[in-house]
Amino acid sequence: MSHHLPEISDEPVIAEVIAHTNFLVSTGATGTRFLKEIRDNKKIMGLKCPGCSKVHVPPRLHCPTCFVKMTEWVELSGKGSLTSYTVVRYQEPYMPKEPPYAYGVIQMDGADTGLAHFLGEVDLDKIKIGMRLEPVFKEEREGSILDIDYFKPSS
Amino acid sequence: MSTDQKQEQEFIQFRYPRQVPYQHSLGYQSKFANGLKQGRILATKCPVCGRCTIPPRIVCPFHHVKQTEWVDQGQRGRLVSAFKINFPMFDPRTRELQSWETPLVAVELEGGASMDGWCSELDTSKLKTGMLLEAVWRPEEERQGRGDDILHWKPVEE
Amino acid sequence: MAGRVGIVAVAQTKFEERKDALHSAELMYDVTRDVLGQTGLEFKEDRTGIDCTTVAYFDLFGGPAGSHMHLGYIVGAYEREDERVTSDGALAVYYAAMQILSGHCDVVLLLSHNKESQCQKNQIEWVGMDPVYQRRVGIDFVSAAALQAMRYTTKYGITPEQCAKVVVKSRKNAGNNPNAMCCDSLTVDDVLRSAMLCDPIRIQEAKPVPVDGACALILACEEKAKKITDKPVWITGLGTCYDHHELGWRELADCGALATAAQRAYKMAGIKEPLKEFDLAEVSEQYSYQELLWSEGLGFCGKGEGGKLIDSGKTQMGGELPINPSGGILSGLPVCVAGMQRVVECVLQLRGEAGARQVPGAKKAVAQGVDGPAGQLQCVITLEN
Amino acid sequence: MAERIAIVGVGQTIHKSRRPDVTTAELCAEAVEAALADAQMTMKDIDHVVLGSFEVADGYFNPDKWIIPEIGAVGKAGFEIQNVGTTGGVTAAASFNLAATGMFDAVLCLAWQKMDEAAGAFSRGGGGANEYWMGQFPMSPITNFARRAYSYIDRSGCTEEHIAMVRVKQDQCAMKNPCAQLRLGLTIEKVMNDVLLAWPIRRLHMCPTTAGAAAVIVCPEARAKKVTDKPVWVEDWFTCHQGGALTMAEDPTASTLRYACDVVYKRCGITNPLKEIQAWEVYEPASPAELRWMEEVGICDDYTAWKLFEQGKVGIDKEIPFNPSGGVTATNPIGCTPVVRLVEAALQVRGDAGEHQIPGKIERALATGYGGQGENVIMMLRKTA
Repeated sequence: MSHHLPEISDEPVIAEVIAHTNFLVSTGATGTRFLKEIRDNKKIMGLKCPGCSKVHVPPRLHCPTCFVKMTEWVELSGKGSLTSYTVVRYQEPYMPKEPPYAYGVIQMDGADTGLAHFLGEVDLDKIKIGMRLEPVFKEEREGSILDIDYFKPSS
Repeated sequence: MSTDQKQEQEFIQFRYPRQVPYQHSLGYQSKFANGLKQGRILATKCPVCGRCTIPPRIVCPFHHVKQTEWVDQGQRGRLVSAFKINFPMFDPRTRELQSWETPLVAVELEGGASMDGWCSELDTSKLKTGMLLEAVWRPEEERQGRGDDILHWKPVEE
Repeated sequence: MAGRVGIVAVAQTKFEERKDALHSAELMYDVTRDVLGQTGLEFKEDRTGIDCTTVAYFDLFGGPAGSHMHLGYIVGAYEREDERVTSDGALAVYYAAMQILSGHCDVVLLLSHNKESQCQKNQIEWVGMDPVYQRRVGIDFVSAAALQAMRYTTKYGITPEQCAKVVVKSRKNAGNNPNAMCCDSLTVDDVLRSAMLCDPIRIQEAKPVPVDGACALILACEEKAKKITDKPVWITGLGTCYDHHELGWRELADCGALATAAQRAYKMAGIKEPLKEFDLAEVSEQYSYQELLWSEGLGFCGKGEGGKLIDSGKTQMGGELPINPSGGILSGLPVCVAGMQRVVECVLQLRGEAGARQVPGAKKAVAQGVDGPAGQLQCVITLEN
Repeated sequence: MAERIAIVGVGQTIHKSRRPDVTTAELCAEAVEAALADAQMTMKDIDHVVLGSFEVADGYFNPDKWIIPEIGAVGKAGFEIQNVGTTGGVTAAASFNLAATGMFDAVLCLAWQKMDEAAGAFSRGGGGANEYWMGQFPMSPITNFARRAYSYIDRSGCTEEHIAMVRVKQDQCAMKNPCAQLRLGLTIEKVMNDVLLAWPIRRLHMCPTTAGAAAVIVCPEARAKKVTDKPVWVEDWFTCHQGGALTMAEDPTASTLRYACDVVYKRCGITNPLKEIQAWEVYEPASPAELRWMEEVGICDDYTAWKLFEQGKVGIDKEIPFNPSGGVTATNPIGCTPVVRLVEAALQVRGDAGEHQIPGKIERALATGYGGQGENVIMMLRKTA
């Protein structure tokens, strides 16, 4: 072993690494039922809690308040009111649309919870909380929440 | 169709393919990376117990004193373990599944530190614990200051 | 419950946009040596030193699996009790206090570190949204906060000027804090002229990204705290609470989870009139509107009165209850470290060691940490000297 | 200890390789439902939750936020913990600490992993603090345990057949456990002819990937006695992390198990572990690891455990009832696995393990969690208070 080798630099190194992932997501029996109704029948369904009678959209298996299984499906018109919105003006690779675009929280008639989704066919400067909305479905649907293209103002 | 496949089709599943970039500052480890580029293996040495470690450490885990001394570990070492990976695994560099021909070895270096590496001897039955190995480096222009700058470890006669 | 929990030492790094020359381990090492040096404690097996290290860290910010698990030895935790909290740093303080109140440990070293410069914050936080609905449409923590801000400001008529005032106050306070990253003096107009990020949040109204830094504390049981230091700061109240995850399932304009967490902490501490009783508050406002909304949740004013509160000047330095004398998160703190650093700042204030940002004669303080989209998980810690 | 604590309810899912019928959150709810039913409690009785998952393998950032509503925990106090393989162990330790403060009536500890969704999770495994160096080699739990087993064989003189005996014993136990994932009816011959992954590790020697969740409910003494007539007392626990102190290349047999056990045995007054502990649920991610772990927990001398298998001394109704549930080579929802060990150990103490119940009185049971390259969590359970 040599002890007379030249000095090695202390210069800081930054290592560039890319993490590749490809995670699968199960929507489960409840999610599948909800998404299939949208895909096959353009219907938005909610789940009603047998305990507190609240209707949940999007659905989940258990009522968050009562922790009981919800099994009663309720069909909704899809129409609803806007409870909040925002216009996204920055870009990230995971965004399904080119900014600027708008998200809204839509409280559907007959539901006790809101659904967060895109707003479309609306002037981004003229969105108002409380405005009436209805869903616009995609022509080709794959069984995802994106089968609803966006919510547009309705009369 | 098996029941399993039927079940898979019944429920909607989808994927989120992503590539998320990270930039890691090597900080105190930088000297180690810079050394590899020049074909040298450096390790930190604990001033209390004299233990040399690779990858380099900021403190000795046993004595909790800051490691400031760097020691050249030489080019030779003794084999600790060796086996082939007989199944396809992700190549951390290319992100692709690939099979691995060369045995993966752990080497205890002359300077006392231990490190991972590949072995040039493909027949694992010829590899014995304690045998002497020597580092074979990539050409200097191909080195990136990473662990695989050492192409493989080659058994040498004693 | 076995007595009180005291904080006997605190340390923090300077917070900077990038610390490129330093490995995360070096940030941890520096703050650890600092608190150990202040107390003369070391890691010991026989209950005469540090019994346990608890680290708050978000693994995904480090990249590979278990990126922080491999750092334990750096702080001296090799073959020692060594625990984790993967939530905001304030929750780690909460948990470390529980470790002592349980009698399982007497002295706990608490650490949080984060180098936002080495990763993409938004891309990581986006994966924190539910995968089937909200994540699929691309909602991340920024747009989630914006949806909350829009609902809150619209419902209660909070004006853009009132929100902008929060930023102006934070940056001004940060000027007194040598560890703060952003201490440029801004006016309300400057803030309102900055580009819109995600309506109604403007770029200057959001936490700067990236920020690198770390902080550490040592907590001890009452008996030992008194021996270790003559200036212990006591944890008097602790509370946490989860809210709904789906944004559409909450009343975004009211922070029910924070109100509950605060009630839990205040009940324990015997606090009845927070605005009067506390001398300062360090809150976790990643966006300007949050300081106003969190003020309501913490009971400093009534529902919808956050705007009036900032207008009143009560929350400025010299006011009745200065909020974020340190400059807060809007002046630049990494996520996860942020909540723990709130507590660190309160401790400095209660020890009278806060320098130019000192609130004179501070005796009682409250620190708040948030985690998750739009403040889904809330943590409140009350402190007293 | 401020308060003595006991486990009053345990629950786990039936572990499977794939669960497309449920979301991760719904999978968690199954375990919570089971634990509540076991304790004859409802979610209203729970006032604190601690959630744990190995996020990098889950693909979520802070998944607790999404899971909270599904398990009916909105409004509860809580936080999340993640620490790779020992996640469940640290989560359990946190629930013990919280219950022991006496501030909460019932603490729910929940851990899960849905590994059928985790494709690609390990493409960066083994990185840790050494992201730069280790990341260049295709390291994985398989190569880690191949290296361990290589050195074990090298030092102990055991053969591949002995390791196959371990695997067959594990399978014989799993065959009696309805919740176990792999129940294969193995013979030594089948194991010896299995696909070789990395000598001496065969596919059957490694833990499978599992979708599963497990939960336990912990109460302070007074409450526990009201809830159940079969409380399982938590005598002691210790979380010990090697913290990246040694890599596999430096010491392929390094583990903190021996140290952690020594600490806990000393505190519990145990001098002859094999005699004083009647049930063992030890996290062995690969069948050869079980040999080394048996030595480290103090059952036999270094490098002699294989002889016990040769002599046929290990099994549910044998001298050494090691991993009667079938262990981790049968079921491994990683971050959740330590909680599965805890659930199984508690069932043994209660005498409720069914077909895989160890005959005779179980006074003490030991459960452990393992992670990374040598991290360990020890949980000691007892029948009498």
